[in-house]
Amino acid sequence: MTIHRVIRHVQRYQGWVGGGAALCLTVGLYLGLLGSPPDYYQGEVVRIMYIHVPLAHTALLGYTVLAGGSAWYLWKRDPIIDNMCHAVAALSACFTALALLTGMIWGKPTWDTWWTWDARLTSFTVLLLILLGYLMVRTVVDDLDKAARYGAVLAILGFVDLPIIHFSVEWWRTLHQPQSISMRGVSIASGLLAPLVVMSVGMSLLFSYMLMIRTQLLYLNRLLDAKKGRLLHQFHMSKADS
Amino acid sequence: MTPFLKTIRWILWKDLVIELRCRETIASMVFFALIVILIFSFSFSMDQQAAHDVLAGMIWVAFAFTGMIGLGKSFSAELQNDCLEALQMAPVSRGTLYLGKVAANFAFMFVVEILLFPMFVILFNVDVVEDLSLLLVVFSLATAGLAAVGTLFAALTVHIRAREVMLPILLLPMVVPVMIAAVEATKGALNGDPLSLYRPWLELLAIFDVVFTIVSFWMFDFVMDA
Amino acid sequence: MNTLRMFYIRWGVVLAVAAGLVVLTAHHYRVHLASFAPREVASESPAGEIRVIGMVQSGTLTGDVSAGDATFTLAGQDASLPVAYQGPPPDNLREFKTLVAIGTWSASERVFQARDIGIVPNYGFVTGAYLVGLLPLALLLFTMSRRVSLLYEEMKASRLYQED
Amino acid sequence: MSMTAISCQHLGKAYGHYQVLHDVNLTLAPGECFTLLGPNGAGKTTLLKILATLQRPSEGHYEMLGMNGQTDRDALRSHFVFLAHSTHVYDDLNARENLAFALALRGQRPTDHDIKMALDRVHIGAFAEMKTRHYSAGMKKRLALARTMLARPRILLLDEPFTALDSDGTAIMRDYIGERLSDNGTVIMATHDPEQARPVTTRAGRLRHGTLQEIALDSCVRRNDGRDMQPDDAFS
Repeated sequence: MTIHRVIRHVQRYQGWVGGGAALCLTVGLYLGLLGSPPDYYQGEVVRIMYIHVPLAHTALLGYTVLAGGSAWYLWKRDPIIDNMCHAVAALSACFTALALLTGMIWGKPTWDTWWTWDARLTSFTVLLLILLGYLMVRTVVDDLDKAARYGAVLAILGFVDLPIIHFSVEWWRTLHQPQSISMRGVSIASGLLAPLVVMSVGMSLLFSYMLMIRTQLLYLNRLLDAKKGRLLHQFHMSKADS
Repeated sequence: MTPFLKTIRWILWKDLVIELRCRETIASMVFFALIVILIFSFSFSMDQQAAHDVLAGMIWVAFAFTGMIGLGKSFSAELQNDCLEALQMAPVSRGTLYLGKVAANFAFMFVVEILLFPMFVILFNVDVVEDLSLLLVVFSLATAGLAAVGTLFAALTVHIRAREVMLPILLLPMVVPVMIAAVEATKGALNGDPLSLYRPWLELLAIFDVVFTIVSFWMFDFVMDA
Repeated sequence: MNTLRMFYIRWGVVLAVAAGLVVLTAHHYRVHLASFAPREVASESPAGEIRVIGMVQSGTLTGDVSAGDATFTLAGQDASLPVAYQGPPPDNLREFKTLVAIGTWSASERVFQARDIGIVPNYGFVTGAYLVGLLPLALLLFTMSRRVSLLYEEMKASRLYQED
Repeated sequence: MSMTAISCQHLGKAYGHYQVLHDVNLTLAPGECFTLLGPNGAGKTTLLKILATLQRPSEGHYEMLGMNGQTDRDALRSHFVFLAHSTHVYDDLNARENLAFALALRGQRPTDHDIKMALDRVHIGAFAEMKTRHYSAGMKKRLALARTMLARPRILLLDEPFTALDSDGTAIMRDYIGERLSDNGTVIMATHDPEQARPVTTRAGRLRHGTLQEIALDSCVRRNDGRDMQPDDAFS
């Protein structure tokens, strides 16, 4: 039995990606927690930014990969691409949820509220709902091929919708609550920028590494399933011959 | 008439004839909406001014959920005697089937909205003296948006378990822009604001309609075709 | 090499690095960023540069704040501390404000010589955010990798797959 | 025109765990009627659904009238009719409307006379204006047959064409199949009742656990020795 070409590549390179992620995250955490000065206005709380912003960036990156992968799947119909999309969706949902949670924790000391219907938070919530819908479709559809197609269609539609959602929510917010709570852009001094960049790169690498692992997981599950199916078939055939 | 338009017309004709014979979909949508109105009036004990303020929101909550019923039925009705299979084997492009179904769904939802709007106005004692034609434009644009995405998702959920639950779960997050724009524009039209104030919302609705009709038109291929 | 053993070795290294980072951070905050209450300063007289948390008592703020030269009293729960500030013009210095004064305690003059004023750090939120952000990811990654290793073992055992 | 009407190469279909079809090869010329036999769950309907473009094979490919079954689907669809187990009629339309709609989707516009002729031929002309909700199963099957007649396909895919039909209906169905064959049409018919299919069958095959084996036609008669024939042991 052979392993898919893509999985072979993943096996070869995953160590490098994982190592890079570990290195970047270690350096990033060191810089973020110890090596950078506190912010002039926000003080120590600004350190939450170094975990929150990379999580959010990575979630968006993941969604872009999901939409691209879905289009690719509809074109090529290669199950391995579908495995990749399925893996990306679960991870993106995870990163989106964590970005929302860390955002809430950051919001409490800075805005003095856990939640506000601000444009970014709202569109991230909708994004999370779309991703959860995607994952639900994948679990309730029994036929693998159908699940893959439906999921791909959903992902692409959601990707087209995302900018429209963000735009409309932002517009609606400015209409109803003219900047009562504004997201004051943190003046990014070079001391704050370095850990942010390193953490962002680290998170993207971590995402890629987790993606490689999860794609393998889904692929191997399906491979074993197929093998079991083949054994079942052979069993039937031997019974038919006897 | 081109074969393309003919097919769309035939699908619309078929759905309308069946609906006229049974009156199942529209009747259930209207009754459901009446119950929603009833529950609204219990939940918020409103004077006329308060009702006026939240009327647009209530209207669109009711429309969205009744629309969900109509959309769900549009494809589950095709499951009797596996008629959906016959549609799938029809030698026309999937997009044609999609547009035919969108037309039928739009017709049902729009008729229900026209029936329900006066009830909202009467039951909540709201004075509506303003130009109703603009309101019709708002309704039709927003309904087109709901129907464009909803038809695709109805086709997508028709074969999966728990489709009655899955359709709103998938559809509602996607149509957030439609809901926002529809509520804002309806509010503007009901208040008799100058058009320039809520014109951007109408434009947003129009953009949404165009974008999602085109995208769904392409995507319907992958939903319907094995 | 056994896939599963490799897996545990890898995660051992990750855990060690993580533990090292935690210890380093905790140490850093304890040594450099530990703060005192006014009562502790008065009674213990710690040497070197320290941080004191307290509220600016009303009516005690004198001097020219905008020029970066002021004296005030920092009140804790049951004691207060006279502070003389000299440094860049502070943003946060006003009455009834809880803040951090950074400087040295001169036990002879019974005055805290502050060179900087900071806002009260909120380590709870920071710690919470990092734990919430990183722990689930680590747990997810751990379970996934473990499952993949087990699957490879299963495939090897059933001779479905030969490694190159 | 090519001499093969249908050709399948190495068709396979798996639903997750279970391999339903395995390496199915089949070539049919115009004028042939292939009868697919086999026990329940052998994959007969799956094979027909793949040929009817309702499902995608997981392995292999097939051609009909020289058109690829995966890439030229839209063109292919106007050349065959799949008479499935379910009848594809709308319960709330009457027979005439059902026919008009189904044929309109195929781009055909039969006249009222054509429709009346077809309904008369399957002996339900008297019920043309009745909602098909009130039809019996056999009548719906006849209506589906009338639809097939009007569509005049070059390839007929039949799934259990004789179930629900009485002897009169069976005769009409067989007549129609014979007519298509003499008109150089091609028929694939799945059934577990070889006796009824035998008069029109030119070739036969047996699906078992997803594998297709062609069998000699004679064996259809040979085993007919009076005792009840079990579908499963029909040709073993």
